[in-house]
Amino acid sequence: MPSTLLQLSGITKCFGEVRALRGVSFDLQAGEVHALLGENGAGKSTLIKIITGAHLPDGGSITLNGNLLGPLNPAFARTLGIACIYQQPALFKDLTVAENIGLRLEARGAFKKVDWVGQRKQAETLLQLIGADIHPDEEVKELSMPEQQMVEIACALGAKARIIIMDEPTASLTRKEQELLFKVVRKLRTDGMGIIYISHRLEEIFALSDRVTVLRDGESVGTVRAGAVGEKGLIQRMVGRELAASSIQKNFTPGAIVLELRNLTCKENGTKNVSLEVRAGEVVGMAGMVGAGRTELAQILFGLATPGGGTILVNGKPTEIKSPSDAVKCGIAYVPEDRRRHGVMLEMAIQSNISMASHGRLFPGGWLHEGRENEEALRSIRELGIKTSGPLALANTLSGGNQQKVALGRWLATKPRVLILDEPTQGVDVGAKLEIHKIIRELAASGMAILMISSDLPEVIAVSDRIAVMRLGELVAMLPADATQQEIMAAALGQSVL
Amino acid sequence: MKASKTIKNASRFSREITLGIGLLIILATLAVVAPGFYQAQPLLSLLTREAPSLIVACGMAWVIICRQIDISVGSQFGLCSVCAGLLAGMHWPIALVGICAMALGALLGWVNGFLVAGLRLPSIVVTLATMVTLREGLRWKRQGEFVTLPDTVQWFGFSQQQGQVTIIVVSLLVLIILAVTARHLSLARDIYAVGSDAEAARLAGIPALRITCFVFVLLGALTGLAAILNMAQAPQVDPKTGTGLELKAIAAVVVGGVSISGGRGSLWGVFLGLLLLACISPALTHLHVEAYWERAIHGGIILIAVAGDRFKQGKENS
Amino acid sequence: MKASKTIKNASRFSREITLGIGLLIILATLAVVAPGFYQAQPLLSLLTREAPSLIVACGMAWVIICRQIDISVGSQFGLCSVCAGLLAGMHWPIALVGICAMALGALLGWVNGFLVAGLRLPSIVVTLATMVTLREGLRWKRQGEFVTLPDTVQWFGFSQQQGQVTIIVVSLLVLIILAVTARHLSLARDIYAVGSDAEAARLAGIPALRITCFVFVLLGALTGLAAILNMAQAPQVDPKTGTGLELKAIAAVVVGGVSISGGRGSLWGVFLGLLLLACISPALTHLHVEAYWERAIHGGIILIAVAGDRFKQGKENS
Amino acid sequence: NKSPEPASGPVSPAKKMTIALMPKSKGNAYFISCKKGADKAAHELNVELIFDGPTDPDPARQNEIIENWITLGVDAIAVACENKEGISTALRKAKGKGIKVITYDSDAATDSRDFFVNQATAQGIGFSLMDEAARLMGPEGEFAIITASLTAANMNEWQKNIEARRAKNYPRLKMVALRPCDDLKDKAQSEATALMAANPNLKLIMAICSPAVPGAAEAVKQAGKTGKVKVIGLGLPNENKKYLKEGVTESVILWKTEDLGYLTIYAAHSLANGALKAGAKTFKAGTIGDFEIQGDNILLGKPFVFNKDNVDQFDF
Ligand SMILES: Nc1ncnc2c1ncn2[C@@H]1O[C@H](COP(=O)(O)OP(=O)(O)OP(=O)(O)O)[C@@H](O)[C@H]1O
Ligand SMILES: Nc1ncnc2c1ncn2[C@@H]1O[C@H](COP(=O)(O)OP(=O)(O)OP(=O)(O)O)[C@@H](O)[C@H]1O
Ligand SMILES: [Mg+2]
Ligand SMILES: [Mg+2]
Repeated sequence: MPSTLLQLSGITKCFGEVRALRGVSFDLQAGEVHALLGENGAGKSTLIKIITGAHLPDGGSITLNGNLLGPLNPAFARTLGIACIYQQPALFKDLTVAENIGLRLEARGAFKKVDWVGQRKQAETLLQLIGADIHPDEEVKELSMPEQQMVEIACALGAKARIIIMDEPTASLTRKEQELLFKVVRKLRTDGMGIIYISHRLEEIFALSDRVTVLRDGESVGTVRAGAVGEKGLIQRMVGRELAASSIQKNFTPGAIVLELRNLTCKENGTKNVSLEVRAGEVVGMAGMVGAGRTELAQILFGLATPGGGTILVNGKPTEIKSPSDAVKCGIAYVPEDRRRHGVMLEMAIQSNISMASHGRLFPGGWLHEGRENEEALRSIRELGIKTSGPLALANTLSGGNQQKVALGRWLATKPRVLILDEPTQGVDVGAKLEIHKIIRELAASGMAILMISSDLPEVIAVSDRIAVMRLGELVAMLPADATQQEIMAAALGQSVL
Repeated sequence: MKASKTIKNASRFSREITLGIGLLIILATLAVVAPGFYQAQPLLSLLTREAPSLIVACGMAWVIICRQIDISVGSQFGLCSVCAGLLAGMHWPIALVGICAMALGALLGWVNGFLVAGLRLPSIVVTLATMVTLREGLRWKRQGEFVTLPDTVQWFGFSQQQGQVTIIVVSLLVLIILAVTARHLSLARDIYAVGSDAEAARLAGIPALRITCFVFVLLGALTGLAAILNMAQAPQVDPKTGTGLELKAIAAVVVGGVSISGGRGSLWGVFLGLLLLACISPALTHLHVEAYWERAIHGGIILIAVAGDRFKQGKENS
Repeated sequence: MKASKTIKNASRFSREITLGIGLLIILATLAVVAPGFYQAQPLLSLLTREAPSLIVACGMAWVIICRQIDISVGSQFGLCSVCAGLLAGMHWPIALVGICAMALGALLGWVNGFLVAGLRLPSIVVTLATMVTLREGLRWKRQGEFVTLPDTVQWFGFSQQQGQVTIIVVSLLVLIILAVTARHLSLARDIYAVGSDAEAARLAGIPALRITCFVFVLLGALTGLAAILNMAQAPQVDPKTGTGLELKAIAAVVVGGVSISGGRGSLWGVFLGLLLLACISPALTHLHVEAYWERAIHGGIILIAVAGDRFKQGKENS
Repeated sequence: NKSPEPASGPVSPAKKMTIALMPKSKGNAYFISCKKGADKAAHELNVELIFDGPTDPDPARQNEIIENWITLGVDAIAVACENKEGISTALRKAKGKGIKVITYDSDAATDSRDFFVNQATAQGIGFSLMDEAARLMGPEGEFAIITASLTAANMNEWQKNIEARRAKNYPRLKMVALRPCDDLKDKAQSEATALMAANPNLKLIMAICSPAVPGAAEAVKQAGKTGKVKVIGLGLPNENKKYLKEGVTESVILWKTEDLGYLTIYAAHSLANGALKAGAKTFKAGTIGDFEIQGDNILLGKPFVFNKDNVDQFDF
């Protein structure tokens, strides 16, 4: 007989005029994985922040092990045995991995002595346990996003908590790390812990969870057993309607070569001898393990890193790209992967965010034209289905997925010839994901050359016309659109397929 | 949610409205208690005296909107004043002197900008260093001696009243141009973006470093202009002039509602903020209150202003 | 990536090593060119005079590590000095006077801390306001009059040499305690964490606000202590004392390698940074160089220090 | 033996005598003009002159420099003291090492130095200013004072004497306001403007720090109150020449600063070579004549009143 660990009832939370949660009830049993599902902005992250004490609820009650809790704060929640991996890694960039883990795990107390040796050992053990190849003395700011995510997971694991919350932990993990994580989660479940698991990847939810609570617009639309309703049922609950079949029209008519890379090399970031061409109207998917150097390649193309050798040709002309503004001038657009940090200006209006990269086109002469800007923003909001109160709302009022759409909208507004997308649907809900896939294809159809970096293999297969696979900074394979996941994985892992 | 747009528009000027009310209260009090405050000539003089500070505060506002700070501005002002004075002393035409002062200011600003943007050093440290270095260099050069100007320099050779009006008009023109620009120039938008998040701005193809450097150059050039407008008010230049100007400008900017963490604020607010701070001292004189209170009141106004921001934000967020 | 570990351990003290070398070069130059610099009494006096600044700089280092800044520290120093002087003038025992000064400093620090952490106001603005207010309040109270101390206060009633040694020892003790603490107390690591990322710290259950408030209180208390150590060096207290102390402390901290954007730095570096800056002035006097250069050199050292950081980081990153 | 020859006396002819001169702060026009006189004297006497001081008035830095001078082994030290007590220990130490110590401009504790070159007492200054004000204002009326900062000790001392003189001799003159100008001319101008507007009956502005005099004069001129509101103050003639001639400023009071520097160096030199001893009643300084010695104070004489008739004779 499983016991109820945590019980939330009637939780409400407003941010200004945004009602993020409107009376959500939720319970977590010991020894279960309870998935939270919902579209972007449904309120999942908000709900878990209430559980961890990061936000105070406006109304409702929280019961832990049968005891009603007063106002929570993160420190108190931790002592109650609640650990959380946030959607955005909450690590200390200036401190080392070991210090980060130590900080989270040691008992609080101002005048305690720091046990440097023990802390390092513990960090090593935890990192090994989850199979992360990260050195404990590395400073966190040197780590990539997925590596930071792994450190977060190690922290949560080491906390020996009764309740572990994971907010999209796999968003930037590759298959291998994901499997490791699943193993860990299953072990925790058998040890009698309660796990709240948030993900937009339905297959993970089926693979892992016992029960699923679906949130829609800040309300709970019920808790079900994952197997009982099936994928269709879940999606329907999430979006409140049937979703059209997920097949995408790929009608690729090869145009001229728009972007061509010849032996592109960069010592600084480890890119080696990459040759690649992308035609107008074509979507080239880019697969690879985390750390394969795909982002680095994109950064070279966007002028964020200087190539050591090789040439970039845009429309057949050799081009030097020294800065992002050069890239924009050449018609290259880049939607970065870390949208929270680099994608949108959180303090600025959606409208300004969308027009930001297109000042030259929208406002020749440098004079802002509010009407034109507004129009552009409204079009993006409409076309991309951004959920917002209007183009003047600030970007920080949007949920993660909607911020991603704003970032995409910004670059589409530049009317680029070459569009580089880095994990375009990371953290985007299924409905929106389909939308984005459709948009990518439409853009290609309109003659854009698209380079899409993605760790989501089904996505790569579904959207791309060709699939480039990278490994350790090199382009190791160029596969046709009908390649299988196994073929891609094999190439990414360095097993010969050619 | 739909109603929020109008509310936002109304609250966009909330700082300006609050400041305006505060100013009105002070002015009304003075009208009742010390009507002597309202005399054309002293008021004109007051505005003339504040005109250079206004120009510097406008430049500072841009620097702060860009999430930087420049505490060397007082030293720049002193250096520009002395150099302009020396040139004017050599009977260069005043327009040329003005251009030289602005060029010198722009150069000094560029040095700060280069160190901050080019070498990516923290602006507070950079300008601390240049503040000290410039001020000391100036002291060494002048040894405290005043620069005496030719008679034609004062009031640009106009009559006193014309000169005062000219100075006020120039400073208001600068304010209006910059304030309108802030709203309508895409460059200004870029500055807000860089102040909001420099890395994100760079990724959006905005030349963030060049813009950062630019705001320092702009502030420097405006400081040079302010130095000329100040020089034209007296027949001598005190080489200590400008001491404390950075604090005055920063205070006006902060009271005016520009966020010290960049990305927000308007120049109208800065204008009102400066007026509010500037009228404290004459108000105290007219009310025959001990002068000691002046700065304490300034400190209080600054605190109330930022605390008010905080309070408003807090209400919006929760 | 794996090799980076040893590199990192070696480079952990790189700033201290660089500073040490710089200091040695200056000292060696002096030994050759102006051996007169090396005489016990003047050196002792130099160190005694820098002792209060060292203590303040240590406190400032914590505030900056926590990603805050406190520019009101000079005013706090003045206020603590005057109050301590008045109490000493009433023949309170010196230990009690010391405790009162530290308590007063802690209280003033708490006000800053409360405004910064409690109301979440930007520290540069808050301490700008408190700086102005405190300094002006003090002016108003004292009207510039010196506080005359009883004879027993100077050198704590010891002989001059004993007194100087006491002051130096106390300041070094404070340095050592704080520097060792920095490495081994979990509270200290929490401060680094808050400076590195306050929101992450909050989410990790670190009471970020309380810690932010704490560093201001600590700085205030240390400032009180420093005021006492300064008071014991003369038979009078100048109410202007402490003017410019904030710049001196910030300069030492920055030169010492503490990152102005928080989260990094060590107190040993701050110590060396302060020594380096402090020995410029006597070095110039002994080298018969125009003393005007002193601050210009300070400015240069600050710039070189931050630029050096930048350069090192740049090399590591690429 | 009253006019010592250079290189005579106990100083060996091989080694030039070194005299160190310290201002309250460097980069200050007042002390620079003192230095001018000092340079002249040093040249006449063929001594080496070291001029050094803190950047801002700072007793601690003054101490430090004195200790450095002691180690450098100078023959005589002449200091304008920022803080009477603060500096005395260091001066006593210098005396103990056989270095001759003179103070000028503002004194240290009497036992820590040999002589004080007294340019004018606080009382002398205060009384002169008040008398001059009374002369210009007539029997009754309002006046205001602009000072450097409300914390400057010497100015407060002057102001006390001004007040004492007023209360005793001119009770019907009324001081309506005291405003600080932070030692900045521009600020003084603003303050004076506000003072005149707030006090329509103001008859005179007394500026007791040197940048404030031209600042106040400019304000009066701009307000169109030349002659209606008179300006007097303590200041350098050069900075005020223009206003004196225009009749905005009535008079500026100051001693001849160059003479102060000149006299100081002569006194230091004579002291170091033994020509000047405690108990002397007069002292002859080079080309500028004889000076009275009262106790251990060498008196420069009465403050000088510069006005439009005599100001052209001076250049400092
Ligand atoms: N700090 C905040 N200020 C204002 N609004 C906020 C804030 N945080 C969240 N919101 C709003 O609350 C709602 C729920 O956001 P939340 O982050 O919980 O969504 P989510 O379900 O986690 O979405 P995603 O899958 O995109 O991460 C959204 O409408 C969002 O705009
Ligand atoms: N700022 C950084 N400093 C040092 N190393 C970094 C930094 N960013 C990334 N790396 C390293 O560079 C390598 C490539 O990482 P990156 O995540 O960019 O690759 P990727 O192929 O784009 O992977 P993905 O896009 O799937 O996350 C990794 O080994 C990572 O640790
Ligand atoms: Mg979320
Ligand atoms: Mg990547």
